[in-house]
Amino acid sequence: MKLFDNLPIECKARADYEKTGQEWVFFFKPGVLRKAVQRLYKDGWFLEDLLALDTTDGMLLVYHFDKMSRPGRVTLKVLTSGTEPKIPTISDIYQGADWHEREVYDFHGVVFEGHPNLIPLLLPAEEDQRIEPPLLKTDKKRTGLKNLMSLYETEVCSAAVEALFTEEPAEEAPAEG
Amino acid sequence: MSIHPQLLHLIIALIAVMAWVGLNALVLVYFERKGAGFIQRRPGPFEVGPQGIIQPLVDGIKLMCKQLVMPTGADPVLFWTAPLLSMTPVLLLFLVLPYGPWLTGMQIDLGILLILAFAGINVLALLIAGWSSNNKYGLLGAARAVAQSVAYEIPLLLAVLAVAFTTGTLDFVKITEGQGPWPWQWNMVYQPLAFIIFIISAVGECNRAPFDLPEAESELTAGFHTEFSSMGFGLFFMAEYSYMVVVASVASTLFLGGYQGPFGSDGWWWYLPKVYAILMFMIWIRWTYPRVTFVQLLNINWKWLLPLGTVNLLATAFFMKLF
Amino acid sequence: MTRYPDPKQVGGDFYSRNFAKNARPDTLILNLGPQHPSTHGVLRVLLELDGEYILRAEPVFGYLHRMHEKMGETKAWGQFMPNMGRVDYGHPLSWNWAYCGAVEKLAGIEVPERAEVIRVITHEMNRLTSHLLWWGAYILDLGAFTPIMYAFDDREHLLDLLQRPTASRLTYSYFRFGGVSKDLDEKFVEGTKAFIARFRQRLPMYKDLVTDNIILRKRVEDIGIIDQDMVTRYGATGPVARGAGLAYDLRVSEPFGVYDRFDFKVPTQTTCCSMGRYLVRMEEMEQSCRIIEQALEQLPGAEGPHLVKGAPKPQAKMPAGEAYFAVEGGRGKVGVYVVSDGSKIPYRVKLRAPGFSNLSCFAEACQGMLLADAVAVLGSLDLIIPEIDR
Amino acid sequence: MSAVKDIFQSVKDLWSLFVGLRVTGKYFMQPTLTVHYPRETVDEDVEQTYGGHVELVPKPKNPLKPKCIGCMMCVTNCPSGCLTVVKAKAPKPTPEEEQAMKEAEARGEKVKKPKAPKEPAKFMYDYSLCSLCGTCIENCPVGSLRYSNNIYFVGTSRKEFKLDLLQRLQRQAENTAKAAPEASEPEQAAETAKSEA
Repeated sequence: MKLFDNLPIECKARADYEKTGQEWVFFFKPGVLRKAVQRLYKDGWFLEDLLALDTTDGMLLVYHFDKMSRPGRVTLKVLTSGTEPKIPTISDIYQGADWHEREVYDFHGVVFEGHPNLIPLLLPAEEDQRIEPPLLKTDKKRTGLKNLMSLYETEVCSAAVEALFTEEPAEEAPAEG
Repeated sequence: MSIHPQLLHLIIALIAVMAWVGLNALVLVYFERKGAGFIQRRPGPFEVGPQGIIQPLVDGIKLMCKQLVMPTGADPVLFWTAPLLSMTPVLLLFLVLPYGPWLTGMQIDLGILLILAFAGINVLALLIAGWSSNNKYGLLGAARAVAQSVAYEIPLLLAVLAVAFTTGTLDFVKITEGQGPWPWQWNMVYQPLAFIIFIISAVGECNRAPFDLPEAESELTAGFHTEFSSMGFGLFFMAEYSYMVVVASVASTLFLGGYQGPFGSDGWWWYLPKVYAILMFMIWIRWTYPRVTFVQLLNINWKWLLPLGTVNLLATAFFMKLF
Repeated sequence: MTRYPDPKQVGGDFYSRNFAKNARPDTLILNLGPQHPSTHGVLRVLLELDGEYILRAEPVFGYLHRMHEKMGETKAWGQFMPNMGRVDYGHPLSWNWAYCGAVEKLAGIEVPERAEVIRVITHEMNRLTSHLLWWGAYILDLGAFTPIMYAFDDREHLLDLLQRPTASRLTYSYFRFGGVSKDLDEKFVEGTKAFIARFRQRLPMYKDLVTDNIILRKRVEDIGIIDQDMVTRYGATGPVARGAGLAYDLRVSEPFGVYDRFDFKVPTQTTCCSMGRYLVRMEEMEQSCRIIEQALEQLPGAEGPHLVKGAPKPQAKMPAGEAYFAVEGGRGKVGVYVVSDGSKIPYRVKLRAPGFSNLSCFAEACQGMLLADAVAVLGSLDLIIPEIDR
Repeated sequence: MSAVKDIFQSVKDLWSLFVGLRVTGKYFMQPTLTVHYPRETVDEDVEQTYGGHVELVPKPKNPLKPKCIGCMMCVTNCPSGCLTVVKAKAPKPTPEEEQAMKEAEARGEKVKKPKAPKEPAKFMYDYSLCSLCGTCIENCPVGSLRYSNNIYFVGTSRKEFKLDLLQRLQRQAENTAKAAPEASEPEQAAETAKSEA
């Protein structure tokens, strides 16, 4: 997997496909996401889905990409702020991401910067009927990334990401804005 | 006070026609539903009456009992005129149809012309219905109805004209008499192309599947009569079936020898089976084919039926001159 | 005196207003749905029409939204299983399988061989019911009423067979973590063999009545072009991708279960149009028959119980971690992504619905088409609204 | 050449219309397939494998009592919350027993309290909530639950879908007892199922 070689990768890890259904897991900073996605598009990958994960370390955006010509799944993970999640849109690269992003906006309140039409998709749309993002966890249920997933076999990994997955609780979310 | 005998005759004929139109609609609805049922391997109406035979009547009563609803923003005058305008001309059309040697409401020289003229009013009814109901589906349906009916009237006319050329008259009775009682003496044999064009255009003119675009329910929900309820819808419904009967009757008169039977056994008993055979065929194709798109519908008309009809007419004229 | 309401006050709902902002002058904005005969449930498509030509389209949905993902976060792992039958009423077993597969990956549960073969058989039979339902409904959209009855005649036979092991007729909840809930019996095997023989004879009739029909062919050929680039950009899968010439079938390209044992073809069409997608599905039905036949032959030799010993109880805890599992459903790639924090309730369940991505192609594919063609394209995408809304 | 080909293709296309008519015409002649409900019923095979609402399985020796031991496994595992089971309470001790218990207590012995019988006092089931997933059936340790094959179950109000399964079991047992002398075994089972509906 040499697709992102010149990009500033936060973390690059090889996961066990048999156990997790993913082949490669990448951590990116929000600013690098669009470049990475553009490379994926040029290489013929398609966006499977896009979801947000509400953790104590912040809002984790998970992008699943797959390729039609061969098995294997690439997961891009981007950590943003948990209180005011913001991330650049990729809906101009993958038009299919348009609805996925609106869905995440509905469910988790993540704002996609540059999205052309960020209106509710599945939840009530009228201004007076809108509801709080329903998939945000309560403080009691919310837990840290290290309790949810492992880093797998890392090849490159920044200290900030590694700190998230060490046993000692990380002081603060490192990847802001 | 004395009534002119011809007027009396006309009044009686009108009353008879009204009864006949109603009866026909009921019978046809029943046949349609039963036919659809058997084609789809289910019994069709079954519960009301033996074999569900009075189901259409009960449905009619139900329709009459329903509330008349008019949408907001609809034009009230035109909205209620439309169904009436659709139904009334049909009654006139039945007057000139020759059911038997002595069973013609009104024998006039220009019978076919009368039918073609009055059938045109239906277009107006559909247009008004669609436009006045303040519904976008209705409007689209109305636009389709106008374009379709106008287009299909032309090949219909061409096919009729071809027959009129061969017989030299526009009077139904004379055209009937011009043919013999046996199938090889019918106009269908001499004018096969005209017959085919007539049947196709007739299906188009009646807005029947596969040409039921003005009311294509998978595209326009119900087209021009989307907003009509109760008898407003009922009248459109009856008018549609009555038009079917009219075109089938005209077809059997023009092409299938009308009421003529072998060995002088002329009468409506020969006429009705022919009419109903054509109607059954129309029902059969309705439950077999998918619907065409509007562009294709007009293409069939302008690119196939119209040239073919013209060629047929010219050839007929040529041969008539020749022999 | 005006009887007509002021256009400024008509307004419409949020989406209508939002859509109308970009409308050109002298165009008609039409709401196709949510209650419309050919949108299969409660899909609504906002159309900007010039005459009958579509300038712009925007699907609006969510009328059937049930928040399955939230339900997943409130119920125990096993208790969420019945929801999987309700996401997609057309092909529920693929959702069953996707969720079970994801949890099995997460917890490392081995599935016995017999269970795998049973899964393949029932999954493929369910695919047949799904395609038959689509076929009937699609032809209904195109204005022919009869074929849906013939399709349902066959479908009823399949439902009668499937109700034996699954005890349901539509919304199956049959798969369990580590197998299936009930073994197949002898009558099921015999009945399925008889059905396949019967169905093989019915397929030519379908072809005669519908596929070869000139009206249908003229209706669906060359409309709704979705080519390979669009497929990639929108993430469309299943028959939509295969109709664009991409031989992308998870049963072959990323084999799950025991699909790698069977010999079958992945039908593709290169026309990219609605007819291509139609033909792909028709051929898929034949291929499903082949898979079922082969699987039935393998069934007696398959070892193990139908459910693994010590299968987790509904309230069991799952180890922490994440897992993604995708199967090839009737409409495309059905994916389930689960995240566990080690408790008995999932931390996050994400459902990847194929119809969601397939429908997103529609707005681009239908530009410049006729209204009637829009209906034909919508049908050819094989939409199941509950799955899109989740 | 292409013109000839075109004509040939057009003829073939038009012929497809007649092929379609032949198919529907053929089926028009064939008998209908649908089951005409009040007069006909579905095949017994289909009815017997139908998974209707949940019902209790009687004890083999006593058809009036369910196998249920009141362990509440079904209620805990049910995803829809459609089952309500109330355990049977311990019988109130008679005065003599109470006396004996007091005496035992006074003697400092272990008090023998009457035990609650392992059976449900109440087994309520709300069919309108049930998702028919079979979780309760699989998780019942004694196999006291099963799908009924009550295929013609209809109701006009929500109340009719709140079933008292214990009562239903007793009714079933009575019907079986009544029908037993006349009907043979399998018929009678089907009949009870129908009369239940």
